[in-house]
Amino acid sequence: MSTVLKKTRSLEDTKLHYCPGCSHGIVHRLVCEVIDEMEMREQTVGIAPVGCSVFLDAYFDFDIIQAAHGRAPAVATGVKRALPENLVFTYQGDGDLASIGMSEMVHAAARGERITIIFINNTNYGMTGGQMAPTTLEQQVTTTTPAGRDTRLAGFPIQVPELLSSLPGAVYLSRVSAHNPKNINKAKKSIRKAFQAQMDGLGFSLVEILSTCPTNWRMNPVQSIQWLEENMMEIYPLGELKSVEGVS
Amino acid sequence: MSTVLKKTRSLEDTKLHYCPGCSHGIVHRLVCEVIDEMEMREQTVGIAPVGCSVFLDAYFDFDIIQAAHGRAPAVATGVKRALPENLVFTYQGDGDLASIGMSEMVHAAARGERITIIFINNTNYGMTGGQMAPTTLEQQVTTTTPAGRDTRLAGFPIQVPELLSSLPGAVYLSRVSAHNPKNINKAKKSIRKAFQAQMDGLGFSLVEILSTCPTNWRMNPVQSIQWLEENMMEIYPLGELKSVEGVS
Amino acid sequence: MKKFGTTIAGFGGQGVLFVGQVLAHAGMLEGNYVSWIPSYGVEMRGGTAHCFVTIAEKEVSSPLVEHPEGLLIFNKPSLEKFEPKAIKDGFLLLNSSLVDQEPRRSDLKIYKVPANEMAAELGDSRVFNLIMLGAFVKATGVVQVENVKKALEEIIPEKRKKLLPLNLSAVDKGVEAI
Amino acid sequence: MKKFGTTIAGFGGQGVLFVGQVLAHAGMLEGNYVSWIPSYGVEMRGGTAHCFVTIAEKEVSSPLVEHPEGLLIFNKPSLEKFEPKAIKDGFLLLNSSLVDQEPRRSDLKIYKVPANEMAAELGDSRVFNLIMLGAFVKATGVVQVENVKKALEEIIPEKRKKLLPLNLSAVDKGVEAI
Amino acid sequence: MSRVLMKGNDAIGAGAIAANCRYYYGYPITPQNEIGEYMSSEMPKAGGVFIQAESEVAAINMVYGTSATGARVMTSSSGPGISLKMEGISYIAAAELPCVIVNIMRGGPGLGNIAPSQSDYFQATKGGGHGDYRLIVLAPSSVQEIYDFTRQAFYLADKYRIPAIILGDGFLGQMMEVVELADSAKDDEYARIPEKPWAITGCKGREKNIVNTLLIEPDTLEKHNWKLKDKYQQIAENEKRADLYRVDDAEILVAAFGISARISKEAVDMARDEGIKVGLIRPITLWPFPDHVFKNLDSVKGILTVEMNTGQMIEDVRLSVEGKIPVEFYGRTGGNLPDSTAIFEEIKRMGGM
Amino acid sequence: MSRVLMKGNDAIGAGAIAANCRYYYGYPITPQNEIGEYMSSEMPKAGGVFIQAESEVAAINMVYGTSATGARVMTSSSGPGISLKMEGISYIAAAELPCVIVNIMRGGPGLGNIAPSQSDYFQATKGGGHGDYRLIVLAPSSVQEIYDFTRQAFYLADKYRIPAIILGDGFLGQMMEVVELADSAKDDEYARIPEKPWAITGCKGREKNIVNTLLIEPDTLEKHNWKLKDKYQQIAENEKRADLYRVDDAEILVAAFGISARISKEAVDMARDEGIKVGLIRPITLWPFPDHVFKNLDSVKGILTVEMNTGQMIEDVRLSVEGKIPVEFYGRTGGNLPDSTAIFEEIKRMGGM
Amino acid sequence: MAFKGKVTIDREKCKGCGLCVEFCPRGTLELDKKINTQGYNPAVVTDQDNCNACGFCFLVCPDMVVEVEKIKEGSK
Amino acid sequence: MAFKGKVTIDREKCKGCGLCVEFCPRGTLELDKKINTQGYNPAVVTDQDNCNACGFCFLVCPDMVVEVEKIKEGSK
Ligand SMILES: Cc1ncc(C[n+]2csc(CCOP(=O)(O)OP(=O)(O)O)c2C)c(N)n1
Ligand SMILES: Cc1ncc(C[n+]2csc(CCOP(=O)(O)OP(=O)(O)O)c2C)c(N)n1
Ligand code: SF4
Ligand code: SF4
Ligand code: SF4
Ligand code: SF4
Ligand code: SF4
Ligand code: SF4
Ligand SMILES: [Mg+2]
Ligand SMILES: [Mg+2]
Repeated sequence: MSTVLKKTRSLEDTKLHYCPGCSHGIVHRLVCEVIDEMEMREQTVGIAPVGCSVFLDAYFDFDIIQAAHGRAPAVATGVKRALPENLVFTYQGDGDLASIGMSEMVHAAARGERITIIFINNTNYGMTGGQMAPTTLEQQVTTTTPAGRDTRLAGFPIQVPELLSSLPGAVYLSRVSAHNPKNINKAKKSIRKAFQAQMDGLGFSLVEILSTCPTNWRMNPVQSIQWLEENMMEIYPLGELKSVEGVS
Repeated sequence: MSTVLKKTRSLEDTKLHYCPGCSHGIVHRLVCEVIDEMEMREQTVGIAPVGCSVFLDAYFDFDIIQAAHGRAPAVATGVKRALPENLVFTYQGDGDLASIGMSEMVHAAARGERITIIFINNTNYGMTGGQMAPTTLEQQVTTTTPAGRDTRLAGFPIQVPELLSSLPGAVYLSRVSAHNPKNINKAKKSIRKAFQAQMDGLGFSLVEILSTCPTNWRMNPVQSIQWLEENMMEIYPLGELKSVEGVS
Repeated sequence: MKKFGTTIAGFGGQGVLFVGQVLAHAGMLEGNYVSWIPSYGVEMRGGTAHCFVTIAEKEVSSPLVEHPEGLLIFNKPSLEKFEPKAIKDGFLLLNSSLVDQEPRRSDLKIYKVPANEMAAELGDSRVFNLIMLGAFVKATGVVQVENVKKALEEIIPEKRKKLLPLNLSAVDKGVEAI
Repeated sequence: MKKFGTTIAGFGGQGVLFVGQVLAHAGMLEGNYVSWIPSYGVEMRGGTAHCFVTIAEKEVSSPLVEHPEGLLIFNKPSLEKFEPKAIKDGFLLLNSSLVDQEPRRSDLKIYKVPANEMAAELGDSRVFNLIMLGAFVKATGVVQVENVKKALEEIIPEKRKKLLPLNLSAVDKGVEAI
Repeated sequence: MSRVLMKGNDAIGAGAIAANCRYYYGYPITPQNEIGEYMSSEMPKAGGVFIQAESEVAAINMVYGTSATGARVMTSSSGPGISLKMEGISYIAAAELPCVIVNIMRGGPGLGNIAPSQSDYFQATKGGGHGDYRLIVLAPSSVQEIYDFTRQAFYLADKYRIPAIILGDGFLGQMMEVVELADSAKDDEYARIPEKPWAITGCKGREKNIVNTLLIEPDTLEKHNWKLKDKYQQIAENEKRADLYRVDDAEILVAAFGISARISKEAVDMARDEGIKVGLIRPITLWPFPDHVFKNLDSVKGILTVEMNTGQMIEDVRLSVEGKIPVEFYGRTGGNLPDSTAIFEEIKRMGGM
Repeated sequence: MSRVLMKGNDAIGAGAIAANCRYYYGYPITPQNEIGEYMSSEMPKAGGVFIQAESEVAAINMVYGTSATGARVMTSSSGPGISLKMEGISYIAAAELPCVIVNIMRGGPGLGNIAPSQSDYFQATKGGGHGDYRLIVLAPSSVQEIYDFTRQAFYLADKYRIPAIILGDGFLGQMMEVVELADSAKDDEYARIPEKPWAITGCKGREKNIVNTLLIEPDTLEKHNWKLKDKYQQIAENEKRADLYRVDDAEILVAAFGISARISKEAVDMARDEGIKVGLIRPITLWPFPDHVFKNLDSVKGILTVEMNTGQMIEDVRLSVEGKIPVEFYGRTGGNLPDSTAIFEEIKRMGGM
Repeated sequence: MAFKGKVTIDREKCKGCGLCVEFCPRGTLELDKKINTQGYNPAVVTDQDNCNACGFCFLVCPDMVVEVEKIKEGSK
Repeated sequence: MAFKGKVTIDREKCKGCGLCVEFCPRGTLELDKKINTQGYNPAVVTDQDNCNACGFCFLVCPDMVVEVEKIKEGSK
């Protein structure tokens, strides 16, 4: 007997457009594996952001809506209210979610909207060429912080689950990482919990995934992994920041 | 010798358009008294919101900019960066600040923008006729929650200072109340602290002021005071939620 | 009557808009075109309120009543504001309980009703506005009194139906006052 | 030469855009109108990159070079994509280190330069692109070699000036290869 | 059919529910607050959803989401709020999603005031958002029409997969008039929701559906743009509407929409009473603009456009007459209404009287 | 003067700094990211402020704030981001605050793509936001003009207290050309910032200043609307600009702006080479539209409007010629450029050849 | 050391909200039966001598129509 | 009980990011010297027999171009 680790049903068999070593692909796989394990493919609606993951519809084999930049949580709200039985999630980058989409995110959480946000924190705007994101680290060089992020002028990194934690509508908030096998496995478990919390009608859930962007970090993929470990983890500690009773 | 309690310099001598018993007038006075005590009238720029307090320019005798609904923190940012030596504050209602203006508020705080937000929480949209605000209490009846706010559909009240507390750029966050003499005096002290934190260059400061809206609460002013005490204070506990070192 | 425009004005909280609605509803019951429009927005806050009601045989063009055939005045500031606008020989009905001032114009058909006192007699000071309406309708004949009553029956929501008799007698009391 | 359009194409990271910029700069130094435009946006991501450079006596109309006079091809996919677009009898310069395929067209003036190997000889594999440029300029005569060098001097930022000699010899090496 | 006295804003809500709209997302703004308030109490009764969105931006994007699922959905706002929806509207138009958007116009620009206005004509008809797109724009001039046009707007939106705008003004929203309600609305043609095989519902038993507006290849996007253009052409052919009043022998025409047209009508009657041959053209669809009714007006010597702005629809009138008839303008702004006497004077002047 | 090879987007930044703009607020969006990136490194060197705003909405409102203080300030974006700024732009226009807004147009509607386009013409010229207002709209067609027009835009914005838009496209933003920089810019007429007694600076030594767009009384707002209209009229009288090329004896005219005009120029030359009497009108100010150059064209038999959209400027051309000359359209969209040969063919066809 | 207070209320601008009446510790104020021109029943001072100049009426008045003159009385 | 693994890498789709190489605990993979048509140096299996079917290469591959067949070996 032999088992095969391979593409799960919900993943399209097509070449990804992401740069070599980019974490997006890994997270795509995790999301689809969870959906298939939950046997939810045919009831799932994914909302794509504007960002490097704008092409979700090409990679996921279930219904997808591409949303305006930052507005995925509002779009998801419109979908979930019309299709309360479906699994509705958004997949958003740090620019999309925490910069332009701040209001839609906070209010979806405040409403306890039964949706899940998969949040890719790669500390910059990948798609547009590596500008500062709200999650850019202090002193990090980006194309719009050429001398490193100066917190006095450009502000401090935003910790998203921490920000949302005071909202009763948010029932599951976690931070995981996609940079090595152990953490990838943990990330998958967390995504499953978040989806389950939604389907159990508990409220809003969000999983932040620390990710690499080798291209704009101007490092190779292996260096990127190290940089993530050495620099991001301190500011973005992993763990389940909030998990109310009933989340399993 | 005799002292006279009367209108302070920065207040215009004109009739206020607010409803009888509305807290806006009290807070106007406190803000002006603090400014005059700090001798900052000629260096102050106030940003008016859209809301019942949209007419600030008629009541305050210093430079005023009227901002688009919810955008006062962004306008204040534009002013403060150009006039770093001036005292720049916004005066915003709960709809303006915590609903449509969520993103501008959070990001001004995240940037540690050296501005102060005076935040009037009266649990509804006063100006437009008493609709639900993000701060409307559970089960509270408003014109858009005619059966009382159902948190499952309309979400939970947002506690603003709590929401912002994880942001390092926010250095002073407090909640006070304008419903009786003792608390009014405390409110004034808190406003002073917030302004001082700004002028000391420490970062972003915000003072939430629990306020009444007798008209839309459909109570008389005295009943309103009681309702505030009995219902709002539990969800919106008073105190200094955050006051970093250096705030005085 | 081809077209009759009424301005109803008073303090916020005096039920000015409601009275206008009853009048318009009565007009509808008589098969006429009607329009009703309130003063809306910030000016409502605490201050004064007014509304315009037009009842006409043809479709009403503008709902604004710039030169009213009839004025239904609940307080002093409203008298000052609207008296000059009435058409020549128009109707003016005053709540003399709150308006101690004399109208300036001599061409108008003027009626004074001490509505607050009369309402007190009915045991509920709030219905003074329907007393005014009853008197106004009687004085102007813009609609039938019966239809005002029918309008009230149709407008007042189920849960407040027990107030209907009081409201109807307020209308009657107004009618009698003319 | 009234107008000479060049398409430069290769993998992202091969310095395609930079080479185009040097060429355009050289054109400017000769007092010509020049335009340079990159492929921009998502397609850059990991995949291929290209840019268009036009050098002309009059103002360039569209910066797009739909039918290039010259092709500067850094890799195989680019050969496939752009070879058909060249004008009749145009120039085609290939990096034979990465393109093992033969061009299909017989009308083109074809030059092959094993640029990667030659760069390795210079001790820095990254300068293969300037070797290509040197060869291209020599082959086409679109600008003077001297002005390519002058362009490099002006473009390379102060803090990387120490790489200038290497870059200049890469150009020379390319020139020699023709 | 039942006849009721109803506020324009309430009639919008009633019309939407009668058209089987079951989702409403909006953010309060005067002079259209009653729409949301009506929906907050009536939607739950109808088994529908009301959300007071956190902003107009969120509201229009919720509309995008719900429309993508195939359900009928509406939002409403006024001036500043409509401006905030521009990006979302461009997306909805691009994705060819049907929905109804209500703009109860108030005075602008900026915060302006809450009095009635018609100064968002350009925004609605020429596309206030980015890119080439069009919206069906219906301009009611009475509370009855507000009710009827709202129902029709849902029908047209679904028919062409396009957002439809109801362009009213503060007075139409605030005033009460008599409305005949379509009691049997549930079964009429406006209430019937067509099949939507493209809808996002979860891919059970079918290939996945995609709603997307990113067309990264210029050729693909160009194709989409021309396809949209064709659709707009088709709508222009089928759906232009205008109301003509006493135009048959007219030598002077007044062109006006919405509440301005009502007032103009009175002026036309006044002028007719004095023997002036004048008529009224009232465009009902502002887009597609009923240019056809401005053709072959051989007896007409002049057109007076009456608007509550500083001159917007006049451009479409001028484009329609192609220089053949002089077009003049009478406008009031800032919340002031045109005055029938003033219009009458203009007509007299143009008639050389 | 120094001649440099420069990207269009960088030239905007350089032009702004040369015009003494010291505040830039923007949010990244392709194809104009280089503007923000340029500003992030150059503004600090010039003692100015760069903020990457959290959104386009925040950016335009920061602009409002800084402009109110009297300083020169700029923002830039493309399609979707510009749509999000509509409310803010309406406020800035209402408050009569000067500023410069750059739109490097990309394919739309919706997310569209990042390729060049001219499909935001209506939005820029007719007012994409609510209320009656106008913006000065400058359409450069080369990197040199981008640099020059940016400087002029600040001058005009201050002169008339009005927002000015630079309407470019993805290619103009991305391409490099030779630019002559005004080295002595600091002292030239474009760099000089006029006195602004209305500015918000703290009321030291004077009465308070107020920046406000709420004019609650209809009469007050109406007065303001007509005042704005007068100002727009004045701008229309003074500032219309167009570039004419070989029009003197022309029987056919091509009308095109921006990059389309460059390509059209090539087609005009091709046609002239074949003896066809054709010329090019290139509007430089899209608002105020240079309608005067379309008057008295007695020898002209037809006009071909060439745009990278499905037909927008053509309306202004048609309004200008008032039916006297037939106006035709050739358009490409979705990021595709007009093709000079195709334009040439159209010209030939119109010339009856 | 105690104070005496002299309280002035702008009758026409007062909105009769009653907050001053509610918070006056000495029962010095009440709402008038007669309305002012705005239609409100304004606050009036009924017992000036009873006022201890605590300033509460000034503090809670949302319309800033109260002035309190604080007059040192000397210790009784 | 141990496993053996059979690892297949889609050479043409691989982007040569090297993550699989980095995380393979058995040194079973390396990047090829020759580029694929995309221009990347793809990962190749150098020592199939050495693979323990841990699946790390599958887990970390962002491009899902790795398949791992897990073959039960029986206890050694
Ligand atoms: C309204 C609007 N503003 C800006 C953009 C441009 N834009 C596209 S993606 C992006 C940022 C993407 O960054 P992030 O969300 O972090 O995703 P990543 O690419 O890093 O995965 C921006 C600013 C846009 N498309 N729409
Ligand atoms: C963009 C926009 N949306 C909506 C409005 C309408 N509006 C005016 S004030 C207001 C809410 C005011 O409530 P709040 O901020 O709580 O202030 P309050 O009146 O209660 O003091 C709203 C929704 C507007 N002016 N602009
Ligand atoms: S730019 Fe960054 S986030 Fe985007 S695909 Fe490349 S590595 Fe991934
Ligand atoms: S509506 Fe409420 S908040 Fe507004 S003035 Fe009246 S009481 Fe105050
Ligand atoms: S000062 Fe104090 S005691 Fe005197 S009237 Fe005011 S509240 Fe009463
Ligand atoms: S608190 Fe002020 S407004 Fe209220 S009753 Fe007293 S004096 Fe009048
Ligand atoms: S399965 Fe494990 S041991 Fe085998 S190649 Fe992959 S990472 Fe290496
Ligand atoms: S992880 Fe995947 S893409 Fe990266 S080198 Fe290995 S097989 Fe190739
Ligand atoms: Mg990112
Ligand atoms: Mg409020």
